Amino acid sequence: MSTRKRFSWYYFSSPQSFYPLAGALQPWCAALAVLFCGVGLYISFFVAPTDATQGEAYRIIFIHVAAAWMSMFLYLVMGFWSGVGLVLNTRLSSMVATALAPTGALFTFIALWTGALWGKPTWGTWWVWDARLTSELILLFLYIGFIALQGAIDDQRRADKAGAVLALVGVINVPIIYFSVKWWSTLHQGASVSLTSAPTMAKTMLLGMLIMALGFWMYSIAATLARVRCVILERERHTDWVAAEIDGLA
Amino acid sequence: MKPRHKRFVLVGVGIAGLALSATLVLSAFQKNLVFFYTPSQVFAKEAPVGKSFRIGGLVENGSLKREADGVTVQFVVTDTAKSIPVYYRGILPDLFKEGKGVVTEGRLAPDGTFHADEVLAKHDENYMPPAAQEAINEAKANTAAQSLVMPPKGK
Amino acid sequence: MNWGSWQNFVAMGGYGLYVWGSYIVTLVVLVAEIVSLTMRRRGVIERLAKYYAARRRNHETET
Amino acid sequence: MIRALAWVLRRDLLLAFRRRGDVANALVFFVIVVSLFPLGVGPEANQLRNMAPGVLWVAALLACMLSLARLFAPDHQDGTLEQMLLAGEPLVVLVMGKVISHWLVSGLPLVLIAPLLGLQFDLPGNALAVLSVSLLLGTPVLSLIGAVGAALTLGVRGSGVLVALLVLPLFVPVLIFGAGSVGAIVAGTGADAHLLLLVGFLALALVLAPWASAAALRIAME
Repeated sequence: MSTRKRFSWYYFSSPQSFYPLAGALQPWCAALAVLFCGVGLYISFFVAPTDATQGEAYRIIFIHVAAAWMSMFLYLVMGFWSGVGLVLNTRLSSMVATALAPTGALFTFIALWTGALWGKPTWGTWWVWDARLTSELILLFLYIGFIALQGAIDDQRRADKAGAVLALVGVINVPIIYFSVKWWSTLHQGASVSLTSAPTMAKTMLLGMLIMALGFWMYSIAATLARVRCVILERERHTDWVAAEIDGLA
Repeated sequence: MKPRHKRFVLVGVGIAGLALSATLVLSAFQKNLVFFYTPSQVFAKEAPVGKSFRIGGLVENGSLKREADGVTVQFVVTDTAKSIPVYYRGILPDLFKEGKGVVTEGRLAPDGTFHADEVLAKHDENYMPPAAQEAINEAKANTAAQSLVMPPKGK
Repeated sequence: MNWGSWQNFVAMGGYGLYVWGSYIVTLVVLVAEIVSLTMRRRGVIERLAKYYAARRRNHETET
Repeated sequence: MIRALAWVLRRDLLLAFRRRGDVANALVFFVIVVSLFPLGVGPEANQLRNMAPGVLWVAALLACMLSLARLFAPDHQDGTLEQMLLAGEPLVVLVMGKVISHWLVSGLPLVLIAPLLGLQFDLPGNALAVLSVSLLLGTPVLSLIGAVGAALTLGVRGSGVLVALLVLPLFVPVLIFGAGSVGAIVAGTGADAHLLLLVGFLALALVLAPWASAAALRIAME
């Protein structure tokens, strides 16, 4: 057995070799998610100080912002893997895109829900039709459309590709969400954290938010890996290795 | 035309279209596509007439008054250049404070006052503990006081 | 941050409904996803095991 | 390339002319939906004027969506689409031809009749003009985006509901700025920014949508 086998990305682009890799990574990501979310929650409630203007209501920020980031980021990742699947015709990329969609939709829902619960005590309304909120709602519809379209098509290859086209068309919405608070005058406040300027938050608050975001990130990876493993088993059921795998489990 | 040329033409048309679209969209953003109007815009007659719309700005310090009936409030929205008096019957959001941001929806009366149906607080993206806020306020007050005492040179 | 008492912590300065409403729903949604993923995996394994068993039986009757 | 475009256009228009009933349906739908609102809401002129842009635009959106089923499906069923794929002309061009004919048949009539319906809502003259212009700029975008949705759901079960789910969220910007332009002119704030944006959307959709539709068609025909 050669120990000097070169690491190859192509090796892991086959579902058969990715399946055990995903299985090995998933518990670690789950553990990190628990760890980061735990630390994040501790900072959110016991370290971060009360906000000067919003009092305790601002503590929603720790999940709201993290969930909103994930909702946009997961869509971009989904669009990326959809594109790769469409162009290079790699089955695994399409499976990853399929596996990302439900988690992305969940985080979009969480962002909208926590946003409503944050908006009521601070702005004085659950919902307004400003650019940020509207475009985030469209993002949720795009996720649902992607899932519904893939669910409606029986032919797997076609479902993958049709979903990919939809995902790529919808990518245009992500920069609109992100920049909406700059382009329009919205009720929604601007970004507290950006690449171009210093964050406008107290250090401990920022730390709590970033760690929560890391936790959600790890959670998303773990959930996606778990889902992609189910998808691989379902779609590769005609192969011998899946048969052997199931025999080993059952 | 050869297929290669056809593709070339199509890609060229595509790039030109994208450029055109980007120019148009960006130039549209220069104009007023807004969720709310500032008092200056209202004075410049850019705001809708005979229709309810939103104005946004800061609540002027010391302008908040409650009428005798206890539910009608009166305050002034300002963008530091112009200001508009606002009347509102109802409950104000918790974050509504003098000197803070506000977005309010209603109609402009002929006498130039604004009759609001809804008042929303607009907060900024700054989050900090009360102590830090006080320090900033103090610093601002100090610089303001200094600029009062010592006018800038060259004037 | 010291809340002093359990009541203060739950009350969240009067915003308890909103803050806990956000956190609890988030938790419920994420837990629901985890449960559905676990069930999906179990379901897939069960279904495929049956599928392979049936296939094997067919093979045996054929040969 | 131009010849292929003209051929598709001619053929589709001819087919549409033969099936006049289908074409009229979308238009009648538009007229009826728009006319129902004054009946349902009451005849108060001020209120009607305020809701007119939204009502007209939403009705146009729905009418356009209804006619999407006719865009590719008949040609898919009788095999013409397959022939077109093999024809050697770029598929994008053929898609463009079909989209243009779809717009001529289902979008343009709406644009022409909308000012008349606007009168029901007591819209002033300049608002009627902006309404026509905004629909003229916006309905082609609807046809272009709709083509992507129609191609994606070609021959899929429950495609009618699915196409609405896919396409309506993407229609939202057109709806906002289309209706916004009329609302702005009614309110006296000038509609040029809205109309500029609509032109921008049109240019963007002209560039991207035919490619996406062509890709989706190829996928559907595989």
